[in-house]
Amino acid sequence: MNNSNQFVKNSFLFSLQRPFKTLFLTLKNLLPLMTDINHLEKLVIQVRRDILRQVHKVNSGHPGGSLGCAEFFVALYNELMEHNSNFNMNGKNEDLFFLSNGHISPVFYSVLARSGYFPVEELNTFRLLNSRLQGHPTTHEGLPGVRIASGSLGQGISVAIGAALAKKLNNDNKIIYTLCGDGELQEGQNWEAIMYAAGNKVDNLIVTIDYNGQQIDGATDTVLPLGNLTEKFKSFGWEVLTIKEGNNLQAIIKTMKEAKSKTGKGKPICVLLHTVMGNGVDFMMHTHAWHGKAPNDEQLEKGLAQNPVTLGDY
Amino acid sequence: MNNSNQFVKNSFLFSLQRPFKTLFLTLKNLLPLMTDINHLEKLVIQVRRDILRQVHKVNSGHPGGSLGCAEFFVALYNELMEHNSNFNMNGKNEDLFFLSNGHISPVFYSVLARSGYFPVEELNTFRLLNSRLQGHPTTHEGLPGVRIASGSLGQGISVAIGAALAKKLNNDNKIIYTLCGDGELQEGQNWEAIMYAAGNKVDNLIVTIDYNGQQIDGATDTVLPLGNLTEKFKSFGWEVLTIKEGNNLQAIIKTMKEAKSKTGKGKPICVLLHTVMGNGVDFMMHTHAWHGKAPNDEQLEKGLAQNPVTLGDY
Amino acid sequence: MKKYTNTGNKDTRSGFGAGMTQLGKTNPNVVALCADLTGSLKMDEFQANHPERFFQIGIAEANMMGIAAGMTIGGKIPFTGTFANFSTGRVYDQIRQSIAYSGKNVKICASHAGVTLGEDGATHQILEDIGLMKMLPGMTVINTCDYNQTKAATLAIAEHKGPVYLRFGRPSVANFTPENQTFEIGKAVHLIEGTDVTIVATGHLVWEAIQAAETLFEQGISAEVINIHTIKPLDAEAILKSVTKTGCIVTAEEHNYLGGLGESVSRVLAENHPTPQAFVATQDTFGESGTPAQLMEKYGLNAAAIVQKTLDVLKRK
Amino acid sequence: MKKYTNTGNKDTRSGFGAGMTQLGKTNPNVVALCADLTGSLKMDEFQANHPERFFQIGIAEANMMGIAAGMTIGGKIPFTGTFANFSTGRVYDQIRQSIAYSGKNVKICASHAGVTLGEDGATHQILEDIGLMKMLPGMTVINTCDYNQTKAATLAIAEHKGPVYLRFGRPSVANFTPENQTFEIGKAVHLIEGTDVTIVATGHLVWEAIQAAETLFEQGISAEVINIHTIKPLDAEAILKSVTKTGCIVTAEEHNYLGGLGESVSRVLAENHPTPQAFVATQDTFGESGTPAQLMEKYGLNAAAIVQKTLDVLKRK
Ligand SMILES: Cc1ncc(C[n+]2csc(CCOP(=O)(O)OP(=O)(O)O)c2C)c(N)n1
Ligand SMILES: Cc1ncc(C[n+]2csc(CCOP(=O)(O)OP(=O)(O)O)c2C)c(N)n1
Ligand SMILES: [Mg+2]
Ligand SMILES: [Mg+2]
Repeated sequence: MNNSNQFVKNSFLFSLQRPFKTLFLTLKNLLPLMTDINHLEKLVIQVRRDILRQVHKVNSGHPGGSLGCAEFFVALYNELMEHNSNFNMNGKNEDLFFLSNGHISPVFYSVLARSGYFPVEELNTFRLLNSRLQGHPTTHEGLPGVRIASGSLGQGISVAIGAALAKKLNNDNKIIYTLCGDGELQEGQNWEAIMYAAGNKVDNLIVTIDYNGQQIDGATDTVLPLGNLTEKFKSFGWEVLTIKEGNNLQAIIKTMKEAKSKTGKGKPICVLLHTVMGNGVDFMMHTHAWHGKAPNDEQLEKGLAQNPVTLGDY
Repeated sequence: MNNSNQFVKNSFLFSLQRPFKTLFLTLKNLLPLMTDINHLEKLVIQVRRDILRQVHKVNSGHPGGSLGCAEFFVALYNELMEHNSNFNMNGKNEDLFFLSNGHISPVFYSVLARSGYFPVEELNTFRLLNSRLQGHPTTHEGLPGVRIASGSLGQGISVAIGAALAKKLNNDNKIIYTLCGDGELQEGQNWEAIMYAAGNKVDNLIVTIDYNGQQIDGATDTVLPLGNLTEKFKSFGWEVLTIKEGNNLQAIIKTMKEAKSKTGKGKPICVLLHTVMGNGVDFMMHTHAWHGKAPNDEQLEKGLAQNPVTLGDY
Repeated sequence: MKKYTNTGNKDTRSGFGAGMTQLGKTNPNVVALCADLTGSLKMDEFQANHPERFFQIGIAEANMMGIAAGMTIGGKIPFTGTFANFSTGRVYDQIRQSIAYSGKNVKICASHAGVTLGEDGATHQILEDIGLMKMLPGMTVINTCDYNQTKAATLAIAEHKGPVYLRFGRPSVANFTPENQTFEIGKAVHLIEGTDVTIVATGHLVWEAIQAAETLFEQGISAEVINIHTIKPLDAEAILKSVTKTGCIVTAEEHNYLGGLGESVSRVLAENHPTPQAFVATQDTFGESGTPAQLMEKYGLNAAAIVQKTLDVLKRK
Repeated sequence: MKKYTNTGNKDTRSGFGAGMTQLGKTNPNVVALCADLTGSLKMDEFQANHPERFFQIGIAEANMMGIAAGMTIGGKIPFTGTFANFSTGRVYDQIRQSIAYSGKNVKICASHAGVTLGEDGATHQILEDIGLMKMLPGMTVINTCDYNQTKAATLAIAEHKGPVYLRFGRPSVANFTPENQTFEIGKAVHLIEGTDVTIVATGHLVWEAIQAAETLFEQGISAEVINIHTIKPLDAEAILKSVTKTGCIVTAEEHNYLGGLGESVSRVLAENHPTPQAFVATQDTFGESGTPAQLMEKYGLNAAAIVQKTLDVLKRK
């Protein structure tokens, strides 16, 4: 099925002539406006700085996957989700997000803080004793914005399905988003969840895969090849969309909105987000080496210099 | 991919004219000879009797899946596997079989006994205290022919892969067979194994799925639809063959031999065996009702009458 | 000595089913999840009455635990149902992270615990689930003794906020506790007063302990019998009070002697009041096929075994 | 009092890695499996030397356990490597059925056990794995205390026929046991003779126990220190012999006090020789992020905690 056709069919643009159609579509998908995009791009840089500074300070944590998903998180919390930063665990009548690959907590914490869930200064406590910002996200210390603990891989999609089912029971028509690592898909529980969601038409669910092609021991292709993920999800009965430029804010926003427009149609939705691990810090890019390694002082400076101050460090 | 075309392509018959081709193929696949097939068909009936009598005696056990797989087991142990009924755990230089859906132990026990692994009379001890014939097969009591415990679903393909890898390390070019339930495929561990086997070219492995469309709570389509299994296995990088008539000895033998001919070519092989649950006992057929229920005296008589004595009851 | 009457054999899992049926009517937030064992878990009535609140997960217990955790977000009270083995060992890490550590209000309801599931044999007969669940911080662990108590516990855990493991079984056993009782989580039930020995039992062993006490009474031994339906939080006070009086104790459970109620009691004693103890439990072996009664006898889990262990421990007083 | 010298801090997991390297050379049947944590488990050298005997399974621990079980059929001796949480809780049912009940010769080797894995936090800090594994019939459970002992244990378990759980950790800690020692499974190691109190410790807590004994000695208290590297089979004889002399005991482990070594010792005492016991262990809480030293202090798992608990238990003698 051709997704962009699908999209057009569902819009009033379907009846317009081709040239107009293209123009309108472009405009429609150019949302948010240029000024907003500028702001979001600055925010991405700030989030990168937050990631680098968090992991550097405690000499531990996972910068690679975090950097690769900075644009996604910024788009999610600023453009895509209808959410309430006045945190309430049950999250009725708002979109919810679940992070399955909990090790990329630095990007999650940065974006939550900068979305008003908790003071930005608290990023200073990342991975320290008695902190709410645990190595992997948890509800245990009451950090606003987190609804489930993660870290042990493979559990997030199931939890997201549960939340999606509860929304349906509550006649709450908001959406559940979740992010999952590509290596993480090697865990069988994901496939249980993937089979269940299709079989039970959990169509208020958008699962994004951080498709960076890397995991701890190397490229997924050398560790355990994932093969054709599009075919896999399709054969399990999912709607599949791809974001080739997973580090491009506009591309993310456009396709995620398309994904949203496909909710409620009887199928769960998977978005394959092609990201670059370590994106935005040249020496960290395209390698698994920085999956779970912190930069030293010099490397931090270099990374920060490549991402000069924008909105104010904590 | 069309499997039978594939088969032809790999054979010298490819160059022959159409009519000859058909004839040759038929002859080739008519093995074993008619007399053998007659014997095997009698054996199938005997195995059905063994199944019914085992579960009836202890008023427990799983006749439905067992009956559905009687032809498969008979073919496997009598025509397909190169095996040694002088049991040795390591099974070097012989084909090995692993039963993942351990609840169909009655058919396994019957065929093992009638292949000489242990005295047929021992079928009398099925599910009794101190028996080697446990409710689910186990190595724990030392029953010859069993190499792994099963019963908790979803573990057999992984074990089979391990045995297949060991064979490769030992330069042993025999084959690993395994049988898995269709409902069982809902367990995520299977998909871990399925991904692994393709990614690591475990091509000395033939996994058969007992595709009866039934599980405990009803049809798989109502419990949790499996969707298109062929597409699923293919999207995971497997070679897939289908036996539409999974209760037809000749069909089983033909396609399983074809499956064998496809080993050693870089891909693990899946055979979708379309069986009828409860096959051979009319009131047990096509329903999940007899998944795990034993016949009463009257039902036993009826079932046995439909499968009159052939080779001698224990 | 106080006597108890068996009002008719019933299976504890049917008590769970009856509890679910009632909860379906009284608590709209209760949802039920099952992994292809609806009939075995006696959840069919709930399913029939409330199809929209019943979730058939298929044979995917890990996914079931995750879904249950997620449903609490939105205010649901999920009750998961499958066999005890697949409710615990199969999904330990999922329970650990998505339910216990995340503090989710999930009720893990487990049938066919122990050897008394009978003929299916060892792969299904978990004898470690009490130990598994008791080690999880924040988890409440309950093992009920009969139909009435199981029904009462099912109702009670819906009111309790936090994760609960509720363990029950397959066979028909004596039903002797009061109908429509109130179930108090964490509060031991004194069944029989005695002075010579304390017998604390849980689950199917409670009725056996009562039988044992009667036999012992005939032999002139006064046994105090306590039903420890809640293994965690453990009613240490009740146990200590009793052993202070009796001076020795027998623990009885359908579980491995390693890791279960018995060791928890040993710990309480060693920390507070060192006391001779004997263990009625399986002796670190797997189970096997057989009838429930045969297995209880072979694995030393019946009244006779309790009597024997009591005589042993009395010698060590 | 016997003194022990730290010959330089090292991580126990590197002892495992060194053992694997040696086994790679000496035992052609040894194969290694890892679930995307080769570096963390220090299996890279084995992988580099014997790529054909190294199996990268990917992030699929359940599959890894099943594959390991299958490889024993054909005479291999599989060593699986991943974090302790994913070596046990994640795959309990797979270990139970395909390895323990099936009696397969698999060595489950687990790093990053306990809170000392540090900053990753509670989801990774399993404090229940000793309990999980000890409940499985036929399983041998070992928790080594330093680099040298871990290396020796790695070599020893290859010679032992049957399933083994070998637990070690991430941080650099004192290396004080002899180089090239022989490791005797199931045989407690008497480190320090004493008369006032018995301290049995396992894993990272052994060095802390030695430090504690020195402090206690200065206070005029003579502590006997025993390294219980094997939790199962437990050297009950050694423990009983010691408490018969000292009259009280402290158990020390990087584990929940529920279900671990402590409770196993309580059981042995209650069954044979009731004795006051104090528990150095986590108090039924999850861990959290922090440095190993901070966490050992906060969760009461260091020499100071052992000293404190010893003083407590002495009062109860
Ligand atoms: C169940 C489980 N097994 C293993 C790990 C250790 N682990 C943490 S992250 C990771 C790699 C994950 O790969 P991917 O999902 O691709 O994330 P990325 O490296 O791209 O951030 C592994 C193996 C874990 N956290 N949980
Ligand atoms: C892990 C696990 N979960 C649940 C069960 C209970 N159970 C036994 S057989 C079965 C149904 C299996 O369906 P299928 O594989 O299709 O076998 P069939 O009913 O066709 O024989 C279930 C749920 C089990 N044995 N193991
Ligand atoms: Mg990745
Ligand atoms: Mg089926």
